[in-house]
Amino acid sequence: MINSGDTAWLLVATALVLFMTLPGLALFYGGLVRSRNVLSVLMQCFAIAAVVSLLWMVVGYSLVFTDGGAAQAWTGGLSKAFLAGITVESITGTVPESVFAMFQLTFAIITPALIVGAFAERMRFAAMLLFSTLWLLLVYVPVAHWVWGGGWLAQMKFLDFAGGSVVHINAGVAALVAALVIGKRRGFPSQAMTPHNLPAAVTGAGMLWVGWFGFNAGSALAANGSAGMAMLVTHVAAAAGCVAWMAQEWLRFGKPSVLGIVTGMVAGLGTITPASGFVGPGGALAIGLLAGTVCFWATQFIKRRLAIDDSLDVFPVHGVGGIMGTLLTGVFGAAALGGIGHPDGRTIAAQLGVQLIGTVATIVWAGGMTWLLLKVTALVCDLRVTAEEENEGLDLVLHEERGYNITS
Amino acid sequence: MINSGDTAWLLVATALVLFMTLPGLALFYGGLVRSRNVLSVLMQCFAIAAVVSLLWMVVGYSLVFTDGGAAQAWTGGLSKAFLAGITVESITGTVPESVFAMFQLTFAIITPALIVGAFAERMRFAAMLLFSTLWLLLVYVPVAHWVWGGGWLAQMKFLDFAGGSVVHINAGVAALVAALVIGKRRGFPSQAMTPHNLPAAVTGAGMLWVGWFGFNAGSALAANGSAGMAMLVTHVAAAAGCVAWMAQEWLRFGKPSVLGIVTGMVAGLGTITPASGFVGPGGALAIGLLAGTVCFWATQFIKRRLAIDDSLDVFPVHGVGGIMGTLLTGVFGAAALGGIGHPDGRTIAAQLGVQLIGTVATIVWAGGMTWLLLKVTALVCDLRVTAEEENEGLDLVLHEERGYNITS
Amino acid sequence: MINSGDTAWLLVATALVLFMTLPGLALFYGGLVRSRNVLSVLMQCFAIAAVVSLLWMVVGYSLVFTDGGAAQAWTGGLSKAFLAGITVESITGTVPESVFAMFQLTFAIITPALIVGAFAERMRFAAMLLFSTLWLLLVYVPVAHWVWGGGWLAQMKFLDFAGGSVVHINAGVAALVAALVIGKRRGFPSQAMTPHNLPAAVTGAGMLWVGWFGFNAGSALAANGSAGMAMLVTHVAAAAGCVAWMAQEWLRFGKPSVLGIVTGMVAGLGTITPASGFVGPGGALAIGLLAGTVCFWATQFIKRRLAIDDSLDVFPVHGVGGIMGTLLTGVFGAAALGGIGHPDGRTIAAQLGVQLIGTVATIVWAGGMTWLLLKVTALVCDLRVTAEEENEGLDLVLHEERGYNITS
Amino acid sequence: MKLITAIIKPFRLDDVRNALSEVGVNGMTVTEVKGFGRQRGHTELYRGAEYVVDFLPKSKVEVAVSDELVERVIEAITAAARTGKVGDGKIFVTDLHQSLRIRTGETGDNAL
Amino acid sequence: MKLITAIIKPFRLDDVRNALSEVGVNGMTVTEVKGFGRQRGHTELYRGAEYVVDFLPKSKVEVAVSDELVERVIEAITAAARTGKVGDGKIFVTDLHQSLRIRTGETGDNAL
Amino acid sequence: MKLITAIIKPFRLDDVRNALSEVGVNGMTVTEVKGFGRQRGHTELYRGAEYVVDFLPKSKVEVAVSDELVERVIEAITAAARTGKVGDGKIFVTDLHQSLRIRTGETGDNAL
Ligand SMILES: Nc1ncnc2c1ncn2[C@@H]1O[C@H](COP(=O)(O)OP(=O)(O)O)[C@@H](O)[C@H]1O
Ligand SMILES: Nc1ncnc2c1ncn2[C@@H]1O[C@H](COP(=O)(O)OP(=O)(O)O)[C@@H](O)[C@H]1O
Ligand SMILES: Nc1ncnc2c1ncn2[C@@H]1O[C@H](COP(=O)(O)OP(=O)(O)O)[C@@H](O)[C@H]1O
Repeated sequence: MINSGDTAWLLVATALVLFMTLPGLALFYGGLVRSRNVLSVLMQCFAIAAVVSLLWMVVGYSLVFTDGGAAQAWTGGLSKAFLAGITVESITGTVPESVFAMFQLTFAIITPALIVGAFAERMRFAAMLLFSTLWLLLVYVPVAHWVWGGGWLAQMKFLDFAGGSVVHINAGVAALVAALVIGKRRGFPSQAMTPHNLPAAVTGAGMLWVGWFGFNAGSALAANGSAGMAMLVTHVAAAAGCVAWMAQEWLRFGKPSVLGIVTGMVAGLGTITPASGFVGPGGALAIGLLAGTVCFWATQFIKRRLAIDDSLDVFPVHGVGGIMGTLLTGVFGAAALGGIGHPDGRTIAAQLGVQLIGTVATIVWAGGMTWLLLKVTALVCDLRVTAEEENEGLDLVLHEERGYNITS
Repeated sequence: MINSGDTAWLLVATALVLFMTLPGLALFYGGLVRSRNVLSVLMQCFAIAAVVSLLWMVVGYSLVFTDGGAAQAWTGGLSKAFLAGITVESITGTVPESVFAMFQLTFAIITPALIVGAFAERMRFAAMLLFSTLWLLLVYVPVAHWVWGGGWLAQMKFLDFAGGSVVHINAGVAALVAALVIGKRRGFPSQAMTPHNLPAAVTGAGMLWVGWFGFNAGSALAANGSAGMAMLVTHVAAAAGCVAWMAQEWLRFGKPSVLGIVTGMVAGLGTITPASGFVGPGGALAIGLLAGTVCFWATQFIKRRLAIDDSLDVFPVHGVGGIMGTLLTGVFGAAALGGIGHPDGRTIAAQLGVQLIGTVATIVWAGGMTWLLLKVTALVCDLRVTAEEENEGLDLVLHEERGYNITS
Repeated sequence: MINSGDTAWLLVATALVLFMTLPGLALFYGGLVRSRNVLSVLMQCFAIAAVVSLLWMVVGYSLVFTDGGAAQAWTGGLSKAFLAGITVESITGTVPESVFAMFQLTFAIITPALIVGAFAERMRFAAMLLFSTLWLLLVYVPVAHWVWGGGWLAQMKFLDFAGGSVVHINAGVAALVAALVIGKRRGFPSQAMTPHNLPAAVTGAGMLWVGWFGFNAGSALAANGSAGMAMLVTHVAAAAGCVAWMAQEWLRFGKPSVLGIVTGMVAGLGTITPASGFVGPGGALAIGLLAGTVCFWATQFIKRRLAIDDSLDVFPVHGVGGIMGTLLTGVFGAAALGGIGHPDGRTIAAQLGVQLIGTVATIVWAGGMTWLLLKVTALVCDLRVTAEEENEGLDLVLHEERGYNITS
Repeated sequence: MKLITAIIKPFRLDDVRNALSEVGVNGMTVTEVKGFGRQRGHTELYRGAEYVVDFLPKSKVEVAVSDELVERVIEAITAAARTGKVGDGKIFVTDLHQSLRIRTGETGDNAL
Repeated sequence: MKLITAIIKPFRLDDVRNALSEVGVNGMTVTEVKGFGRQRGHTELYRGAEYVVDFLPKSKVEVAVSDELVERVIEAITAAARTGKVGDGKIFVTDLHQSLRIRTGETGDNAL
Repeated sequence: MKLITAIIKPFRLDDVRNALSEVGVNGMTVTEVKGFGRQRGHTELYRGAEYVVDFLPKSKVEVAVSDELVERVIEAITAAARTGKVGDGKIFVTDLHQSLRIRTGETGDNAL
């Protein structure tokens, strides 16, 4: 039966997660690029939101959440393609199925949108659109099925409350591969590529924090104690991520920065995501502090040492955070450490093993498929703009618009 | 009896719809004008929100939602003027009456705020305020009563779930008339009038998308399957509107633009609004695709062919979308087409007839009254600023402020 | 037992109040300073959010909301330090305790963040962080305990629904003292210090309006008639505050401004806060009109007459509004004036006496302690940057970042 | 060659550009500047704090022309920029020692 | 007539304007520019990526004056703009061939 | 002394600055300007309304140099700014009557 309180919460959580992408992530990413590319980033986020929504309706939802019969371990079926059979009366758990499908859709939107940060300022729009379509269907959809749709990882009781693997590892690893395949921006890393509008980026970051309550606490699919605790631990991890990253900057560079503190926040949020329904406040504190510290060093390493131009640091923040969080779920989810306890009374070691399997599987699948899909896309159209177009900026070249026209 | 889940949802839906206007619409519109007029647009949105709220309290709510006795077909009564009798205990359906009154108020705010787009960059603030006051009382309030307050259209079982006629046709037609009466901006259409801050406009657009869930799914007045389905179809139509507009631009101009995609989104959202509680996902897809396509061409026609300076394209998007959506409700609401079925088992043709009557009535009333009220306003004060003031910009001339003071 | 509707609402209310600070208040304040200091303001808001969250977890929640035993009149105890004992099952009223603790935390975040407006553009970040930490523990926490945690003011049935004293008087008085101790910005008041980005400030203001529904209606801790009425009166007071401030500007300066109207809104919202669960729409109208008028004159007086550089007018808006609202709660809360009636059938005069005691106590405590804590902070590190650093701007000097890098 | 610098009201820029095209000038460089002069600035009001802003937005148009064009260019600018109100701006003329087109290396009048 | 161009620190602009008024100059044109010179730029840090920004914000003040005023104007600017720290800026003087007030058509010193 | 003014494509600014350093120039002032010339502007499309933007973003580099450096500076700028495509920009040279370093009061070549 429908519970109106649970339904109210899931309606709102859906709005909150969409809000994370539009305008949250769009602003966060848009503010960090140079002003001549700001619209291209916003456009990518909007177009992904639109196209993924239609794909979800057509096959995505069905392939993730219906029974795949013999192939169930690997994929769902097509019985609900075009949302067939979903009516005003359909119910999932205690909420209307329409709301469940919508809530899940918002996760399918934000995941490819996160990858945008890796190839910002140089990828062609058409290639981006084709790649994102393929990626959604061949990376997001299967992994979501494995973990949340009753697939093989679900059968192993792999724990991922709100998308550590499905969203963050997936997007993070894809970002790393995309950065490598598409290549560096002209001038990277010697030339300064400063964020053109940090207040916009910080605004987007604030929206991410708020929206993440829908992401994690919404994943309880009910307005209950589990949702409440998920919100609390999410918040604690975000705050701890802020403080840890700020501390690293203060120690290492002598000055903390606002871009640093919000990046620490995102690291904390991404890392707590898989654990958010399983751990207690103490575990969240540990996870957040680790997230802020480790992701800080991962960013330094990828950007400065390896000089990989994952432009907005998607892998070191989401990828590394997602991996770490998925593994730590196996640790802090244990009742002894303040968590709700592992399934089937498993030990930490046992659960950690399962978590490791899921983590590796996601990394391998996302990494390999992303590489393949980019190569396929490159057969159809150029992946990146020409050097001269890059100089002129994607906004004018690809969209014939300019972001700002501010005169005094 | 009060249902806490329904109440929770309606409290939030109210916040979401207010969010659509402040800051959503304000940013969307504000970003699209030239920088010397940005504050004037924000000011208009804020002042409308404030003044309409007080008008609603004083007579608006009562005139729409109480029984008008003998005149009930045309207008409500005054028994709840000043919200008399609304206490902590008052209930409407399953929610506190205070919440119902607030939810409805947010619709009364956004409707005149939408019109602002038509006369942006030239109307005097005082005239705008007087006109909006009159318009709220003499256009919005009666039409809302006809449709939602038990008036003659409601008695005919005219279907408008969330405001296709009350909000969008009303505002769209008023915008067209206002653009004609007040006249073009100096230099239109020969001179470039480029949006001064597209990232702000896109941010506002993202907020509109999210807020629209409150608008449409909130109109179910409960957290149930109807609300869930309304959210789902709203989202599908928005996404389809994006894709359709983008496709048109790509085909016609060779490049899709971010302003285009968000305009398609608004078109999809405006068009699904009247239908959102009645149609299924398939109907929503059709409605969204039509919205993006037809509103695109309507915009080209009004702006380029007719050279009417409805500055931010309120009529071609909201007016045309509202008309189309109100009519299509009569089509896709049919059970055979995946809808919930028309009232009294009516055929599509029969319901379409009713929808047509409501549409025409709204167009005629909104069009005629808007013309009249602008003429009345013009007797009291100048409608627009002088040519020189237009050059200098409304922000300084009317408000003695400047939007930006950004130095490096 | 947990009520899912109440829980849904409180989960959302929590998100809304966090949204008020991040990005709401951050944008509101950030837009009002000069562009070379915008990041410093955003940084302060983010850092306060992060640090206060951890403090709240460690001792804050416990000190406010647990029983202090013999010292209960003055302070709570430490039994829930580190949120000890809060599990998925813990309940407060009809909601999970995790949600209650989170909701209250968002109030603890915004209160010190409000003070930032007083010392913007000159305070050192390290000093700000130390001061905010001390202030939270020694001003916010005890006063919150007195009023909401069963302390001496609660025992007197002092009425403060959502934080007139705990939040607004506290922050306002602290702001005034901080402005006096830290001193004026170089060049104040002779030199123009114009807001660098009013559209951003207005965007933040819109978010504050929307978020305030969570603040006030959330304080009902349930999705019921009390929450509904709190939302309604909150909205009416905001609208009335807008109109009153606008009218004052129009009369006095000949032109209303957008900064004026949004300041009136904040004044209305701050002033209704303590009263929001007790008064009716009529009382809210009176309170809002008074707020807009009195706070307008207070601002003129403090800034122009006294030439105190409370940079973003925290005291005249929040302090004066909070004082006025706390007192007026004793008036318009009376059943005779449309309120829900005073506790124990008290007369207006009797309740007004209690309200006065609470007001004076908060002013004295916040004023004295703020002074002391700033002096203590000054022993540890410089409170403000050097004159030369002030010229260069806090963003570069303290954070090595620049807000904008917008080229055409 | 001469460098002609005109400080004009921003909304006259399009008119000036057209007028210059008509007298055969095909290039110019424009800078947004702030002007201080006889024209009164405006007042800005922020929560009652009143600031007189003396600096007004102006556009600076720079055109390098051959000596024989100087008079015609000055006339064209004057006609296009004049509103008759205070603040219409100034024209300054300086000698140009040399000019060069970067792309081709052409110098003198050919570079313009 | 001479055109005096001063590159100064932005926060000294108000002082310079006042100083110029005192010596009887009633008009000037100001441009926000970026200066590169002996003064060290600052470092900016974005997620650990370190950029040295060599260009510093400066204000360029242009004043056209009659020949007899030149010395007084230079002195006034120098006094008002000097902080004694590196980066205080430069003053450049060029010959002004002609000047004209658009509104009235006045030329020469009368145009200033 | 001469004042050399170069209008260049913005993304060449870093190259030009480096080239100038190499020939021994230690100071310059840069302004963001809009240029109109032979180079075709771009089209912008807003909901189907098509605007041709004739003004293109350019950077104006101003360098005051002693007379003997002029040729070398011109060559350095030309080499660094040239892409060979239309719109590469111009170099203008004017006489500098006087120059002064505000901080020290030094004048002439010493001020540069
Ligand atoms: N002596 C001057 N040197 C440089 N620029 C000047 C001078 N006098 C005026 N200007 C510029 O010309 C603009 C117009 O001058 P103003 O005195 O206001 O009006 P008008 O040109 O009608 O006399 C000023 O805003 C300023 O930019
Ligand atoms: N040769 C030059 N040509 C043009 N502008 C210069 C030159 N040298 C310096 N400047 C300008 O003067 C400013 C100050 O110069 P700098 O060398 O930093 O300090 P100082 O003037 O104290 O010697 C620079 O930022 C630049 O804008
Ligand atoms: N006569 C001129 N006076 C001043 N600036 C000019 C002139 N002609 C061109 N410019 C500047 O030089 C830039 C490049 O000129 P353009 O004609 O487009 O290409 P090119 O330099 O290759 O011939 C222009 O954008 C403009 O800023």
